[in-house]
Amino acid sequence: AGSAGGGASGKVRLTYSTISVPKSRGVLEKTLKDQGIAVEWVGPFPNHAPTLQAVVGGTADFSFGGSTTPADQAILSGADLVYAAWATSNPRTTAILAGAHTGIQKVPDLAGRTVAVNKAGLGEFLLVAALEKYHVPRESVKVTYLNPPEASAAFGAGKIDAWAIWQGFREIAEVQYGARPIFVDGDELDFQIDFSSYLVRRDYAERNADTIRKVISAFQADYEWQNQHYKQALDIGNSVSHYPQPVLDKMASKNVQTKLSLINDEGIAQLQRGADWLTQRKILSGPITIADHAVKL
Amino acid sequence: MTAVFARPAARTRFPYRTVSWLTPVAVLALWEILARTGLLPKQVLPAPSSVLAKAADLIADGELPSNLLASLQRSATGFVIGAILGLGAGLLVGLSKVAEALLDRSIQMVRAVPFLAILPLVIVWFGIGEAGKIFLIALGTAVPLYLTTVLGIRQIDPKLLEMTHIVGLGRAARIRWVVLPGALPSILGGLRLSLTAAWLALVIAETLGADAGLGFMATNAREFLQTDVIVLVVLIYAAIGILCDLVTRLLERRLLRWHPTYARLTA
Amino acid sequence: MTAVFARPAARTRFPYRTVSWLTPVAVLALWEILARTGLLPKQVLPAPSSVLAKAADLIADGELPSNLLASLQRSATGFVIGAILGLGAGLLVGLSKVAEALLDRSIQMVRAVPFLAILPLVIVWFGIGEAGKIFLIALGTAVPLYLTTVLGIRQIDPKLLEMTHIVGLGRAARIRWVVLPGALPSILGGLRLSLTAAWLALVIAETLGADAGLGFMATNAREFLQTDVIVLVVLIYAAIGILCDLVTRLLERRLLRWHPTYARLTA
Amino acid sequence: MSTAVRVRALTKSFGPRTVLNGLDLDLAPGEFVALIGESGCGKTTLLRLLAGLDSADGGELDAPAERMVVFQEHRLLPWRRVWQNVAIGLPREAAAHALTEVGLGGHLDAWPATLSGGEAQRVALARALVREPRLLLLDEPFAALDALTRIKMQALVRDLVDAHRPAVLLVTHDVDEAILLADRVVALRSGRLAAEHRVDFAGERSRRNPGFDDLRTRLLAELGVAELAEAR
Amino acid sequence: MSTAVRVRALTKSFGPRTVLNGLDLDLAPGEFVALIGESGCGKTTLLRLLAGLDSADGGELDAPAERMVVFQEHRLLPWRRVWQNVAIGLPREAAAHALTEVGLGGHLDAWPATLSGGEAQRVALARALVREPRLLLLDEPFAALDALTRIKMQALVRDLVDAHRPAVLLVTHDVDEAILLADRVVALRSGRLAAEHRVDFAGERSRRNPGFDDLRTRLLAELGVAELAEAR
Ligand SMILES: Nc1ncnc2c1ncn2[C@@H]1O[C@H](COP(=O)(O)OP(=O)(O)OP(=O)(O)O)[C@@H](O)[C@H]1O
Ligand SMILES: Nc1ncnc2c1ncn2[C@@H]1O[C@H](COP(=O)(O)OP(=O)(O)OP(=O)(O)O)[C@@H](O)[C@H]1O
Ligand SMILES: [Mg+2]
Ligand SMILES: [Mg+2]
Repeated sequence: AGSAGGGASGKVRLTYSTISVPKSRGVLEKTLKDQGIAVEWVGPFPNHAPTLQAVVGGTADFSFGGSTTPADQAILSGADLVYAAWATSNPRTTAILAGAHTGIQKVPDLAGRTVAVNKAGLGEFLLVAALEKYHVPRESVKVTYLNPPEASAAFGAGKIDAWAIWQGFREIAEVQYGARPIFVDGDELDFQIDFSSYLVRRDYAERNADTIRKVISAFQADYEWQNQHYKQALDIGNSVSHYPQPVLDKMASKNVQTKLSLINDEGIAQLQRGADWLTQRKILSGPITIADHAVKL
Repeated sequence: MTAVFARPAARTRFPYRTVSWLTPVAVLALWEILARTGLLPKQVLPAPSSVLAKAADLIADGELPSNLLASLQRSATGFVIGAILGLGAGLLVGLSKVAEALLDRSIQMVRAVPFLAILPLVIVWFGIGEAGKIFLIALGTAVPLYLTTVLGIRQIDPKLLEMTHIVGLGRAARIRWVVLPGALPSILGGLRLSLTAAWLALVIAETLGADAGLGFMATNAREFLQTDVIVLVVLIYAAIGILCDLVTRLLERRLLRWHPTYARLTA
Repeated sequence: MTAVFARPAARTRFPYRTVSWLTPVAVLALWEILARTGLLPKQVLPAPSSVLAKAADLIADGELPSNLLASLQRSATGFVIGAILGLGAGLLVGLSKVAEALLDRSIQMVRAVPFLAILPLVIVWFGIGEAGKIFLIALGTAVPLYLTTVLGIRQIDPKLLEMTHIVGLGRAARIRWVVLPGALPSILGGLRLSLTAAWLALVIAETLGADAGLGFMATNAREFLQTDVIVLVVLIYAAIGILCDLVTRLLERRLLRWHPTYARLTA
Repeated sequence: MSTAVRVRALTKSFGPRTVLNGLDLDLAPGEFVALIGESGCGKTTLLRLLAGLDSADGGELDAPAERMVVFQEHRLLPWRRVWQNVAIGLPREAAAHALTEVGLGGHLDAWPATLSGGEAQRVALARALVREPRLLLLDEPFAALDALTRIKMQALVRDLVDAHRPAVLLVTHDVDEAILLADRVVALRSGRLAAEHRVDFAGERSRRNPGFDDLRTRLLAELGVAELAEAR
Repeated sequence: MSTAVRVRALTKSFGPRTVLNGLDLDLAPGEFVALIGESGCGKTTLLRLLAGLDSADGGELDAPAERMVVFQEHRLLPWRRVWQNVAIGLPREAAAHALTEVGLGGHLDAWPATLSGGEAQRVALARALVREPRLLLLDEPFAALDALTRIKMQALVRDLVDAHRPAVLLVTHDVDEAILLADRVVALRSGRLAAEHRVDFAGERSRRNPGFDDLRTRLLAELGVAELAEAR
């Protein structure tokens, strides 16, 4: 375990997920090294929450650019973390999929059907928002909580009628099971609920503002590259994910563009809006003021 | 020369029960002190008192009791099914070489496969209802009971089995008179593992379309980094561990009264 | 009247080994047939042949061997540590009422806590390096060995212990001459559980901070829906299960030659 | 006369060691035969074959299915009370009666582990006697008993045998006991029955009877205890 | 003369049942005492107390720490070969020698489970004799032996005792054996030593000696076997 103060300014400990384009390319590491910052990669991690735990516990300095919801809840539970950067993606491809032979065409058709979502994650938010938008009472839908791998099996075996799921799984379901999207985040919702985000410990932020700026700037450069070389970025990831080519092509056609920024007023406002939405629906355990948990650099 | 002098009948006995509770209590106390003095940061490990406060909240709003009840029903059902299967298969394999040849290797294979890996199969076979969860719990329960039943039967003195043969007992009577009682110490040892396995399996079983339960609570707390709930769940599991052990100890004391060693155990 | 006639020395014995491999082979065959005829959808359960093809690929590009090696190192290290701790604690608790009072209840608590639930705590305590993974594997290994060692010691005939007392053996010699050999059937039963537990713990230990290993492979395959790899992992685990059982059976045959029942077992 | 037990050319080996080597034996129904022989000569082995607990390596063997054995060790179930060990399925009264007859009426509800050596042996005897077999195989059933208790038990067995007339094979190391109880005494040596002595001297079975003493001397000589026999 | 064993007012109860009730006993170093008594009268209980395996409920007890016991059951470790069961720490030669003396030189490497009843008992005897204790406690060590083997074992024990002169307490059901071996015969009844007989008749220890026969008759009467004693 690292010291409570965190890494010295000459070194930064970054967490990474199973697929990490910046780490695989090695450019980010070199950029930072040229600026006198050595990168130590910590991981891989399956999702955002444990990286937050690693940051809190002092074995890493940055969380890995994951979902804001667990971060909000961690802060609510007392973790002394602050947002350093946030990102939006366009198009937002998370979707509710209907099974091939279910006859479900639109959201109201979900009434009386079984829909799988991941608990307190993107899928659940999307379903809640969709039902609200189309005035479908939540109780009329049989929501079942499943992690994506099991949901996929259930979907493929016809045990569920619809599935709210994000990129990757979505394309597999479309290619392999003939699933059809009936509600796509970016097309239907004019606001975003959950963002990608980088968090650090508050004391770390106070002492290492410069390092944070440099690290985020390096990430920005990497995202820029990915935006321009989207297909190539997917290919890098596919050395781990091993998606079949049709799935990969389908993903590439979306050409998702990601914009990473240091946390700013707009970011605070958007994150606050998302958090409030979640709090109102009791997905977060209480109200949170993002401005109190963000460092503007 | 050794001298053995008369000792009063009520010589001082080792205060097992008191001492045995001392360690857990001491750990809790130390933990509370460390947390109060700030040596243990709250995010790392919240104080027991704050965890208890959280527990009180969750009890007040009915969440904890309803989660526990949901899990209790599941694990009880799964346990009963698993116990019957484990004991039954164990008896079969322990008593018949043919059954051993037909079943044992497959069981040794199945028991080595992680639950997480077979979840998709469970979904396909059992759907997303209770059946799949109960299947996993039953599987988790059956394995230790199976292994210890076979173990227990192997350790039975063959001379006693010969004797029942001579006395003319049939197969069922032989099981009742010799096999089960002779294997009982081992079976109860397996019960200890099975009882907790029934609860452990919940953590994975309740990722399958559950919206209540102890495992569900644990997963949520983990996803959301609710350290106090995580610790609460750990404490509940620890309490379940103690409870399962106590139940087994009581059974041991009752059912193994005849046993020179077990008769001297303290529950 | 019963008549027992002379039997030639080499009377036909039950072909245990052959039959015991029959079931797994039959299951594989049935599965292949179901998959070929399309009764089993490929996305859910690919045919064994296609899984084997996948395995060949992964072996050819070195991925499978390197993952297995990484896990083997981890589980071997964790197993050795856990086995020593489990056996040691089991001996202590089995032989001393004071040690039992001090340790047993805590162990019963710890063993009931699910790995998944303490994963966040493990990160805090051990970071995400090897230490945390080895800790989990050691914990998983130690528990069954601990329980069965205590069980085995309880089942030792106290008359034999009395005899060693009379013969004047010291504590260490008593352990070597009576306690260990007497508890050995149970300990080997526990070994069976521990060997597989060391591998099972990988699945959870390697979800964090591992970039190689069988558990890592399983997690990734799940995460990216690589059905053939998932099934391959299941088959590897099943093979590990058989292997662990075989190792234990060989040990049983060797170390328990004196035992009237175990001496007759087929490995 | 029909036979209860008929053994022909029985052989049994353990590894390289041939313990029974072409043994012949006949027991008529109701006949009481005592088997003597040196320690380790194969008496228990023969009994186990007759009881159907082991299979022979060669030869022929016929024995009734209703047989009861008193083993050399007591083989009581440690997890059942004394009376249950005798009853095993029969009603408690039957067990209680049998236990009273062997002098253990006061130990009905004791655990086997608390019994003395001789008490355990008597419980095992009661367990065999309470059933009425057609063949009774007794492997040194009185070895752990003091002189008085032994006399009582011998009388008990004699009475039961007279009443139900099973064929009996009694292994014993006590030549007096053999002569006292048996119709015939056979000695096992080198894997077969080396000698056979019918107990048919006139008069009561007591050492005061010269016939008793004569047979006794012959049997002891058979066992190689010539000097002791003469010493007495 | 110093004492090897000194017991005063020893009491021992199992639940409501008082088995030993104010028992006194002295053994001089090198003295050989035979203990007789009815089955279940408490002989083994007394031996266990002397061996330090149980604690008394009252009274005083002094015994040397170097004691060896031959238990009523053989108590061999099933997982060790015969020679190891005798050796337990000592070199193989010592065990081999002792086993040859009890007639089991051919069974050194056998597993205990393959031994006959009498063989196992002799291994247990060898285990005790190979060590040279100051107190030797023997609980019916010859019960499972045939007459000839028994005579040999008795001679063996007698020789060893003569050589090393431990105090010996021998529990036996065989009155002849008691007279043959012991310096003194004591009878246990109702929880105490009811009678004591010094074996000090003149002449050889043989039944032809009237002193032998006289003591024998007295002891059997003691045990309640008056009619048998007379019958012989
Ligand atoms: N399972 C076995 N394996 C090897 N040898 C055996 C086995 N069982 C018995 N023996 C040997 O066979 C011989 C005969 O044994 P058995 O038990 O029949 O003797 P016994 O006549 O009953 O002797 P005792 O009077 O001492 O009880 C013995 O030497 C014994 O060591
Ligand atoms: N642990 C115990 N609990 C209760 N009763 C016991 C226990 N041990 C022995 N007894 C009883 O105490 C009495 C004396 O037993 P002990 O073994 O000393 O007899 P013994 O004189 O050696 O008899 P034997 O000649 O038959 O071996 C017996 O009646 C027995 O049932
Ligand atoms: Mg025998
Ligand atoms: Mg006794």
